[in-house]
Amino acid sequence: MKKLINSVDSVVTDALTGIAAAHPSLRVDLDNKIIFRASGPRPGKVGLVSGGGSGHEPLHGGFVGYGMLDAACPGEVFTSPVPDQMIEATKGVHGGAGVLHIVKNYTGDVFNFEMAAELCGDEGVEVVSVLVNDDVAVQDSLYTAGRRGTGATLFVEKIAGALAETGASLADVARTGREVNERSRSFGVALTPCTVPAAGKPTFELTESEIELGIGIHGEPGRTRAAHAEAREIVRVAMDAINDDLPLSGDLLVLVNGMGGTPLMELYIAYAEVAAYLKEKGATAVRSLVGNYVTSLDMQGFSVTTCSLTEELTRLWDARVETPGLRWGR
Amino acid sequence: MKKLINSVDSVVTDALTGIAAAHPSLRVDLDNKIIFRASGPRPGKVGLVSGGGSGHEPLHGGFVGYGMLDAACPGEVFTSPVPDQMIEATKGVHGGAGVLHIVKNYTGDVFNFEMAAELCGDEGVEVVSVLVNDDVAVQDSLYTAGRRGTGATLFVEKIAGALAETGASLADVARTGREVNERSRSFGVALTPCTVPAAGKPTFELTESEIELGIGIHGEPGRTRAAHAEAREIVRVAMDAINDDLPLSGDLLVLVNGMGGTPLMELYIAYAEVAAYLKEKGATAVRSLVGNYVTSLDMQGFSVTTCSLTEELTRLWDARVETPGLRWGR
Amino acid sequence: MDTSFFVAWMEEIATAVQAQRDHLTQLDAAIGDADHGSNLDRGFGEVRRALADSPPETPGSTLMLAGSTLIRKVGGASGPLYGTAFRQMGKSLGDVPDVSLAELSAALDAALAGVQKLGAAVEGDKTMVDALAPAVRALAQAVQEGVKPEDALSAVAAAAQEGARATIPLQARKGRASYLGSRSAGHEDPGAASTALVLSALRTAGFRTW
Amino acid sequence: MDTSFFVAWMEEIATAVQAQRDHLTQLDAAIGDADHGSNLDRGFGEVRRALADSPPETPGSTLMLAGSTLIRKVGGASGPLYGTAFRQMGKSLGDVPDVSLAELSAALDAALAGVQKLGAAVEGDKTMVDALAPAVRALAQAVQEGVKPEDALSAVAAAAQEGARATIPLQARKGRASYLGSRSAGHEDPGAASTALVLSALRTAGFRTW
Ligand SMILES: Nc1ncnc2c1ncn2[C@@H]1O[C@H](COP(=O)(O)OP(=O)(O)O)[C@@H](O)[C@H]1O
Ligand SMILES: Nc1ncnc2c1ncn2[C@@H]1O[C@H](COP(=O)(O)OP(=O)(O)O)[C@@H](O)[C@H]1O
Ligand SMILES: [Mg+2]
Ligand SMILES: [Mg+2]
Ligand SMILES: [Mg+2]
Ligand SMILES: [Mg+2]
Repeated sequence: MKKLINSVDSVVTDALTGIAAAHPSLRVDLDNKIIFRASGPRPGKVGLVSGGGSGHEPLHGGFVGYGMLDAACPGEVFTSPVPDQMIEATKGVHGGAGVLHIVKNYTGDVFNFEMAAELCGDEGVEVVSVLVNDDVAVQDSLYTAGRRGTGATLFVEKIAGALAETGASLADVARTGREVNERSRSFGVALTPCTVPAAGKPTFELTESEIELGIGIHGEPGRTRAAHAEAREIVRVAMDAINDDLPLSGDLLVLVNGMGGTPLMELYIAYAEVAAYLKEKGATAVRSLVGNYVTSLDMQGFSVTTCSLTEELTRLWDARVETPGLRWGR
Repeated sequence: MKKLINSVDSVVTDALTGIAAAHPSLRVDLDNKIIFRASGPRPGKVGLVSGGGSGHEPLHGGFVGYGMLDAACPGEVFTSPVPDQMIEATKGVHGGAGVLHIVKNYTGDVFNFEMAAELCGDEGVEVVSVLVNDDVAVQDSLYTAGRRGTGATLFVEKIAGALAETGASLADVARTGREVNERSRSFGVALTPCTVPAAGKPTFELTESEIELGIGIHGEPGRTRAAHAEAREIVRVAMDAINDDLPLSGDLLVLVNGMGGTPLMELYIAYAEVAAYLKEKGATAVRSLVGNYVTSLDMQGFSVTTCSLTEELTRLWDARVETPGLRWGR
Repeated sequence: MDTSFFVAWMEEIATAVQAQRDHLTQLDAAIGDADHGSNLDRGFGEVRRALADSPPETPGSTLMLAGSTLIRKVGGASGPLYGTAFRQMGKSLGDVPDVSLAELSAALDAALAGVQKLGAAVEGDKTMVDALAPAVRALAQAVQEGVKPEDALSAVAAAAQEGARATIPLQARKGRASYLGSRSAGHEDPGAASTALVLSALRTAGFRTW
Repeated sequence: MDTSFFVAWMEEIATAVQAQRDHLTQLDAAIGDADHGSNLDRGFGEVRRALADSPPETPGSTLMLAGSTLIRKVGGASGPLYGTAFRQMGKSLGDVPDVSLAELSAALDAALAGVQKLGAAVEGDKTMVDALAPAVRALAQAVQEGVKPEDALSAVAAAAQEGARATIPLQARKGRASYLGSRSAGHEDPGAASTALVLSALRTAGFRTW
């Protein structure tokens, strides 16, 4: 393992130190490992807190700022954060209008956010959670821990965040967050594994001619291993999986997301195939993002996330956002 | 080699197709391989054209838009574009005030841009070139092709682009572009090689315990091979090389740039060390960027670029920019 | 079994988990996300520190402190699960200064109930429950049969180890490994493996303090 | 040497470069950026197409078209350099329908001058000049000694190959390889290697058309 780190044990703290130094718009609580907006909570605005294991940067810390999150809680690499962090974060962003927890559906994240929400409730801070579970590679059944939360997390954070800025109520912000999740689907593919610093070696092994289909964002192998193929074919597998679950039509928001080690050039090649696929189906990507947004350390691969837009969701997507990872609008 | 591509020969065209599909703000001329602003040339504004080999995305196509470039010419992977492209691009952005060519100092780029500039001059379009050569790993002497242009290209494109938007003359835009270059220095480090699609295998070999110091952005090995070390030490080597060439002091603009395959988390770890180093020297990064901006395909590694700011340069850096790769201001 | 026994238990767990850290992480790499060893090592290291910083007065408060520390420091699925397990044991023991085998049995029963309430896993789902549940049964039986404490704890350890090994052929239905579907079969569940370590440490603690 | 000879030359180059594409790219990977083979393969493929599309009437126009095509299609350092070389040869040949060995020698001299004017490389800088310059000298000598055309072209090829091989120990002072400093020594220069292919194709073209 060759990484640009000081030590396996200090990766999260060292990265937070760098984030603090790089972004005057953020305030980093190094003791509690929380990334806040430097401006503090805005009275009357619903606070948005998300978090999860580290290693997915820019998610979530890179999405703290106007129009998105109020705070992010990074755990150790691929390990959900702990309730203490979430409680501190929740109290720190509470502006009197309650706090929304945006939780990716993983057993650990769910357990820890639930505990935190309960304890915050005891202390008089109203907390509502939105669970993100967009990954169609996992069947949501009694035989699994349910669908994983992946790329749609960014959509929920952006759109719920935009609504919160308008002064909407906690119930409304949560309802819209859930609506975004329900309208979103994802599928991921790995060309290579990633290496968790503490593990020191790749999470799985693949030959030069194999890929993993239906991966999550924690370096786990996918549902099936397949032969490497042209971008066109790989994208088709991903898009078919999404389309089989929720037929693609109308106006879409589309994310072609890199897993951390994929060159942007290849992501654009994949996006071209996604656009061609959508055309076939009569759907249109009226909004899109191509880049590394929800990553798995140094993994090479990509995921596609689609969200079926409404007029309101489009307006909220377009609304001003000012975070290290996403920035647009005025 | 395992890449998300359709074929080795179509990577540039396929990526351009994706860029065209993803960014309505851009117009992509697929035949000539040029990325233009969709809005066309603005009468009276100096046009900015840059370009170079592909494989450095988002450079340059991702920097086309308000406040930066008017057009970008991507060549084949790591191969400078051809004069025809540059001539088309130059004519296409000419708004009557002349055109600035921003050229990274590589033999091929220089040759091809020179030929294009000469032919454009023949056709009555005034062209001035700014040569970027910021890489301190190469000695600028009779015994080399001169210093390479690397991370500072982004600074020149942003700052010259901001000045051009104000209606400044070609001579002024060029002068400011050169000033940025003269005030900038870079140094790059590779943890792994990259794989050029047409070559099909990594450009060099490194063991688990070796790194390359003083690399460029084309997958070439560096000036020296060294033992892998902590981020702190590696950053110190890079910063010392910069500081020995142009002592660091005062207000700086700092880019910690990923080579394409480095997780953002590691870039922030490196940034923390850069900030600590600057503090030691009594200098401050008053503006910074951390991320993948000037890449070498899937290489793992990073580069640091510093630019000693003036008030005017800071103002131009802060000015509104709206491109796929950089966006801020109002 | 007095407070020093339970403190010794925590120390033995910390030692065993540290020694098996990479092994646990590699088990997790195969069907999870490669962090189980570092999660528990970090967690039980913190437990050891917490117990040294504020030495507990009863067996129950030892386990409550351990559980809260795990919840506060570990994260992931295993932090809340192990944390809950120890806290439920602690609650079950109450203030008793010296714990009988029957009381320990009831406490382990409470631990299992807590884990199942939180995680909703049943035996056969390929989780830590597959190591914990048979261990709980083994202790209950030992109590009923009135065997010596040493032998009872040996039976607990053996049952947990056997339960962990038996997860190998199973297909996971809870936690991250469930994402793999049938590909999760053929690998030992990391949480079951760590539970076997935790329960084997109970016996080692006995050897050390008795 | 008439137009068909020069068209045959271009075809022979295209064939040789295609066959050696990966070899040239690997030479470039060692001290450059791993594109020389694909650059030239793309370029001479285009030259072949251009000549088929608009068959030239004179040796000079054959080389002018080849040179312009290389400049228009290749990019990098080698596109303008090879393009300039062929264009300068073309200019030097003018309208003559049948080129004598002496005229060819003057044309190659013009090619070298063009390359050196553009690239400012001298012999020993580890560039294509190290293959081209000795070949130019060999042809001049052959013309002076009045040897048969076949032998003259063989001497050209041999001198270029020898020149290319002699770049191996050199430290590069021009082009990308110069960035490597002393690490560029020990590798053959890709442009010198391709120049040897280009000039060897001259001889093959002779065998084919004579
Ligand atoms: N719902 C559940 N019930 C019981 N145990 C579970 C459950 N989900 C996960 N586990 C246990 O947790 C272990 C994984 O722990 P760990 O790797 O530390 O957390 P994470 O899965 O969050 O990375 C699994 O091997 C399994 O034994
Ligand atoms: N200044 C120069 N003069 C002569 N030849 C040069 C010069 N610079 C580079 N070359 C030649 O060009 C070759 C590299 O060509 P190529 O790889 O196609 O272009 P690039 O270096 O732009 O990738 C070198 O091996 C060398 O022979
Ligand atoms: Mg985990
Ligand atoms: Mg090149
Ligand atoms: Mg795990
Ligand atoms: Mg080259």
